[in-house]
Amino acid sequence: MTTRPDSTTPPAPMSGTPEFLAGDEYQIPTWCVLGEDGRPLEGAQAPDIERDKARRIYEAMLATRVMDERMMAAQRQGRLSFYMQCTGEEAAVVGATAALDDADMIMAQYREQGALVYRGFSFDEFMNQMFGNELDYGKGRQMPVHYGSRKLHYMTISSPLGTQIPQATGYAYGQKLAGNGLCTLVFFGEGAASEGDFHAALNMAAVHEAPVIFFCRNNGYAISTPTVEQFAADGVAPRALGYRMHVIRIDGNDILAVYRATEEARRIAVEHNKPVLIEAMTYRLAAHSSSDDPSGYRSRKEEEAWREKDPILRMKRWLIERDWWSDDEENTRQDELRREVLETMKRAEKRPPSDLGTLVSDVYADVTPALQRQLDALTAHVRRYPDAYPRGASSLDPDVKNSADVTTDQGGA
Amino acid sequence: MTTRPDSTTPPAPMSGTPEFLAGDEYQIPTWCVLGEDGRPLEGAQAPDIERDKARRIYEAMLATRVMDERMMAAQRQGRLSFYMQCTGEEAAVVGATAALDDADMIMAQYREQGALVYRGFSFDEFMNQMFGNELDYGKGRQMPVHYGSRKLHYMTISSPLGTQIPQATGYAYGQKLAGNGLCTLVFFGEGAASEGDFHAALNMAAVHEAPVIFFCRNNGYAISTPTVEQFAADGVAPRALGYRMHVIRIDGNDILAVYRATEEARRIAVEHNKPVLIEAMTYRLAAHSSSDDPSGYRSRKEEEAWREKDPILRMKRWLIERDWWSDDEENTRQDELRREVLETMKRAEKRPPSDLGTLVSDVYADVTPALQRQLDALTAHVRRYPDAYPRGASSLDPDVKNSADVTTDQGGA
Amino acid sequence: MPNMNMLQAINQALDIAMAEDDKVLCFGEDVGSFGGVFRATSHLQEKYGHARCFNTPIVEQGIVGFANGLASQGSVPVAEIQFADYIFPAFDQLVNETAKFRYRSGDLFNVGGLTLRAPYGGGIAGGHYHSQSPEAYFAHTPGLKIVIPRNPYEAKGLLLASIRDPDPVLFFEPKRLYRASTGEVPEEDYQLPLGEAAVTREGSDVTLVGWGAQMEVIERAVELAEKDGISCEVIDLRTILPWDEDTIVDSVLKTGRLVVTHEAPRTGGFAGEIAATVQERCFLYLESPVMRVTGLDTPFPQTLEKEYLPDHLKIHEAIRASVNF
Amino acid sequence: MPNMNMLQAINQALDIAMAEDDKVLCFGEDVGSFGGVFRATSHLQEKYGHARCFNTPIVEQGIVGFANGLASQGSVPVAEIQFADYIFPAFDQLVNETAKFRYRSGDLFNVGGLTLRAPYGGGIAGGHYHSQSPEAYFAHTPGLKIVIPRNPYEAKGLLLASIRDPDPVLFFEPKRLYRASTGEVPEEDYQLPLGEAAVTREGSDVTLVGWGAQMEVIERAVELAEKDGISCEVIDLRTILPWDEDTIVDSVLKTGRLVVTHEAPRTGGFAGEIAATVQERCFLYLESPVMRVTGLDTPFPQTLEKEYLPDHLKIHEAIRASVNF
Ligand SMILES: Cc1ncc(C[n+]2csc(CCOP(=O)(O)OP(=O)(O)O)c2C)c(N)n1
Ligand SMILES: Cc1ncc(C[n+]2csc(CCOP(=O)(O)OP(=O)(O)O)c2C)c(N)n1
Ligand SMILES: [Mg+2]
Ligand SMILES: [Mg+2]
Repeated sequence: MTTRPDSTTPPAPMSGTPEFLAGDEYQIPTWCVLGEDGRPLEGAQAPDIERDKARRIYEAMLATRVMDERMMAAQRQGRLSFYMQCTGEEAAVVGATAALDDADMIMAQYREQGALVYRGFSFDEFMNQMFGNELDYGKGRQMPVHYGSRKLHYMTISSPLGTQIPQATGYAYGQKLAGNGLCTLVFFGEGAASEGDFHAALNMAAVHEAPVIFFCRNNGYAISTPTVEQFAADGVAPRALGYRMHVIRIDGNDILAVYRATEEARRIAVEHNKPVLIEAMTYRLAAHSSSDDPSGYRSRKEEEAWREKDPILRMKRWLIERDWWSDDEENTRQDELRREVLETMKRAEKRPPSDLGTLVSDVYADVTPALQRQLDALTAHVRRYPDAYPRGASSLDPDVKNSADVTTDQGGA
Repeated sequence: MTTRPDSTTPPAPMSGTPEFLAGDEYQIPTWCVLGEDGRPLEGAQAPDIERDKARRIYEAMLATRVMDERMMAAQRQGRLSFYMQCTGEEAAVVGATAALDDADMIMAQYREQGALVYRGFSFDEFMNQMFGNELDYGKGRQMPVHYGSRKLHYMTISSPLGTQIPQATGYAYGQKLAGNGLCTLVFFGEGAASEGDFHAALNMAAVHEAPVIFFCRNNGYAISTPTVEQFAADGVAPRALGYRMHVIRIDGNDILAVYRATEEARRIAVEHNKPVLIEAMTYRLAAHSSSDDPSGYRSRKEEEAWREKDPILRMKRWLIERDWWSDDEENTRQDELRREVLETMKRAEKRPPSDLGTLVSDVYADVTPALQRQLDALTAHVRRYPDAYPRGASSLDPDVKNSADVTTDQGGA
Repeated sequence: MPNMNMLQAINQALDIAMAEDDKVLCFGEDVGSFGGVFRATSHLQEKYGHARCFNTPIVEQGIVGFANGLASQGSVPVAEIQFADYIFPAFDQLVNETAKFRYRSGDLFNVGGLTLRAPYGGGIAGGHYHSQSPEAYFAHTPGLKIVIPRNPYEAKGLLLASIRDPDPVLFFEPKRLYRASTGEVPEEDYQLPLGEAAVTREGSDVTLVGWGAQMEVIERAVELAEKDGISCEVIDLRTILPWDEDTIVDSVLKTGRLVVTHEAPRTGGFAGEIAATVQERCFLYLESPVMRVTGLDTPFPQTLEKEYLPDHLKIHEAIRASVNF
Repeated sequence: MPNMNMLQAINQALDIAMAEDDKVLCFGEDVGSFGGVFRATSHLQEKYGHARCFNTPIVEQGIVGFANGLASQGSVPVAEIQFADYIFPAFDQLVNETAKFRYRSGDLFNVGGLTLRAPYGGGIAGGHYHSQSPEAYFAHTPGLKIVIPRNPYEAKGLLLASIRDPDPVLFFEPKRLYRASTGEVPEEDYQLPLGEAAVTREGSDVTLVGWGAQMEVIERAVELAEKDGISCEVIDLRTILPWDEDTIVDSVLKTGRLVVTHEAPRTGGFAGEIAATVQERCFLYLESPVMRVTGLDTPFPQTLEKEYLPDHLKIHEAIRASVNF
């Protein structure tokens, strides 16, 4: 019988006047390692990152930046329906990923393509998803940027905000039971942290001791809403005190701080089965998405100030300082990346979409009789009007276009 | 244009090693005024309560206790379908209510009948609700103990946990706009505080500066679940730090602490339009409800220890000490109250239920044509089989029992 | 009469309601100074102040819980859910609370002042989560009203009526019409009745029923059918709950045939309710079964959206099947 | 074969599933050492340990979110929602997440291991919030399966099948039968098929369709009808989604008449879907309209519960009306 700890022993009382805490008794500082000049700060404990790993991280950040720029341009040209950039947050996303075991599960919000780049998702794989072609793992069913990879342990993105947070708690709990020494890291924005699912996730993780790292990208905005209208508190970090959870706030544009803090969080999670909250202070340098124009809600001046703090620039300075990178290499690599992005984009654009049958598969493990009837009716309909449905028609045998086998059953089709 | 406060100024950084807070940096003490012997603690600031008010409070606590005992007995006799006791938490509930303006809105969970007793809800009014008779304000539509009173500013109880918490934030925001100097106090259990609605409510209240008092009755259990399985943290109070909200933890069995803290919370809420969280440490002395048997999940010993801390006993000692109450008075009053409860119960039991038409009224402001058709069909049906529907039939004209005007339309009936 | 699009009409309705009654409040995610991601609430914060038009944190259950509380207090909240796909975190507040508030309290308290606006529906390449049509989920919930406009004129008049209606209203706005649908809209205040369907075209061979963006699609199908010599009666349901059975029944008693269309999946969709009711009330008059032209029983897709949607060709086929049964 | 009640049968199914596969976990509010407020999970924590059977905090959205994550990881969560009336805070996790998990990822990930149990339905004087029958809310959601047993034997076999099914299942348990319904139940492991309705009585004049606790009510009505000389065919739908159209259509093609009953409100209830489908597929064979005997279009009441419920008398009247149309 588990009983309440305070059930027989009275709480230690305090008398005097009623003293209200005002909610900001505990200031949570921001941990930082790398100065903006690329030099480690005095006394800061830098992580132990070797040359190859440092270059892998940097190249992932660079590739993410280049892809983002190109794809936003493609969206502007009307080649792509929608896009979202990671720009400005590459250190937070790639740094956290690099500090994990590659087999740890990552559950992301939508702005974390850098994690996939780091783990080796190819440009082809990105493009296939964005153009929703027949090679897209998601079979063209979701909007661009909703990636997923089973082999890279990256959960398929879902648009509803916050839903992945309690899922991460559950996933991590399963990992603990499986005893495989792995953990889950879940990314979310400071806006998504307002959802009820956030509270559920952190409380359950603390109670059930799940090895999960809650990684909050506090990038200052949720679409147009600044953090002062998202919460009255000093960020998201103080909430950990309400769950008795380990927490740290870090400079999210500082690759070394992100890496080191996540590495340590992972140790706490995996060795002690304790959840950890990390709040990475960063800035969304680009628009919220291709549908957004930030000039309506924030100043150029503010954006400029943050562009100075560009995490890629900061890491480059550190690498160059150590002779692990050079401007020449940078130029070559950028050119290569741009070329690759363009080439893979062209390939992906040209591929046909998934066939008509993918409209009804995967709803259930097996296609139900009713769904098969709906597909049959739809197939007949598309054959009757192939010009009206070029995508669906292209996946059907072209010589049946004028088939007489047309049913008038409109069963859902 | 509202911008992020930390958008142009960089966060004050900290270097060294990454230091994780462990979540219990800030211990929140329990504020207390009255010792268990009924004497104020050394140095404790007692509230300014006059004799009449003190007696009004005490009598409300007593009446609540007596009604609870009698109604639970009535439930055991099969006279009532369901009951829930406030027993052990009368100081928390009545004390908080007494510190408010009688026109402040109270939104309760279900165990706060003491608040209604204090404000003058009569035993008849209680009984009419519990027996769901024609005089029940709720027209017999809800289970027993789901009271509501417009004139006493007590929102009708709803069973789903936590839903009233964001509603209280909204109600209080409306009061602020109305500029009437009133606030809202919302009661909830420590179990309900796990719901997503709790997070929503506190965050929105802090951001939008609503004059609302979040009053958590931490009574140790949510049905069978002890607090250690509800949250890992030291209670609910530390969550306020995550919202930058005023907070205090009090001994919920100490009427003076409850009163004084709520009084002060009300001042903060109404004068500064700031929400406040109060966590009252108390104990549910009775079973969760008439359907529950706590022996399956907690020990007699634990219950006995808390019976020693009975809030009514403690207040009585204080009153007797000041000569504001006596054992004789206590006996007389208890007898009176018991008699009143029994008499009003008998009256209420005998009254007929609301008429058949109340099945379809109040779904919308006006009965829709479709609902009228459903009611007409049902009325005809009940007239055809009056014995099968004694309640419904009794509300219809008895001499139409054998009417031939029977439709066979089963429209929803 | 000025010509405007549906967003402008909605913005005007909100403006009129806020100007007239200072109990009216507009809030939601990005609704404040930005004016909402679709700009339906543009300039309202400027005009009426932060206290009456504001951003909320991202928590739909909180937005609706807060709105319920406000409405019960006597305010008139017009809350926005950024996309109807994100209304589900608020489902409990809507179904267990909003819908039952008046009933459970015996009319001591009510949240009739509440209006919840949300853009809904497909056709914008939005995939699963920017395309859903959730009206049928709420249509099973007595106590709620559900209203859907088909064009700017209707949007303004129905929204004003919804805000002032004594019952809580879910107002779903067909987002693919936001800018695409334009028309003449009077500048002044006017209301269109809730709970009444509108016969938008009279005919004798078959009745077509739809709502929102499907009304345009039906029009295209009807043009094809009229070329076949089929005379179509077209009805915009406008209010999904409580719905106007009589107008539809009267039409079917005349035409003997009915085709109902919506974007949401077929199973459990509101067309089923209409078909069930009509076969009951018009049994001896039906010349062919009530036909449903709907979305597939799948999540809303992305690249094959065109194939998924109940378009004019599918409706035209259904009309022919209904007439040639 | 031992005689047991429905709770014992459910408890046995959970015990068998947990003994067989250590990936199976049971959790929910008060589910741990207490064994659930109805005691469906009694002794499971004792037998299988805290890690596999435990209490959760009171947060339904978290319970289902957590279960979704666990299932996607490869575990087999059997989560409990204490009353079906409290499933709505989890609506988003169920409708936007559980239901679409496999589809949106192109089958990279799925939550097929998930089973969600919840007591549902009226008849226990539970008022608005301990009586609801929410199956139709979920029946509009492709990707979910919905299963409802009518007696202990069915409960055990269907629950074991649900836990092992490759798709997520909502398993609604008619709580007024928990102790009231008893019967012989084999001790051993067995499964009953999902997606298949059961003809529980053959007849020729009229078909009756229901599920869960309504099956008992139908039986009482049928006894009355048989005394009138009406031969009834009775079908337990068992799986609400995806539902077994063919068994019902075949029966109606034979009898020409159909009465469908459920406790939930009429408008938007699942009887509407059945009626819509049957009138479409059996149009030329129907002798009378499909009739629905359901709850009223109101919240679930308390003192007038008897009047509200679709009982044997109302069903008997509907059978007569159907036959004498
Ligand atoms: C449940 C839900 N509500 C609303 C939205 C619409 N929406 C998409 S992104 C977004 C802002 C999210 O902000 P934040 O979490 O800070 O992430 P960021 O975009 O800054 O990375 C909103 C409101 C959504 N996707 N899901
Ligand atoms: C949303 C919801 N989930 C579950 C329940 C069932 N339930 C009723 S009371 C209760 C325990 C509440 O505990 P707490 O909030 O601590 O209040 P207490 O009973 O201790 O006063 C539960 C789980 C409910 N009413 N609503
Ligand atoms: Mg953000
Ligand atoms: Mg409690």
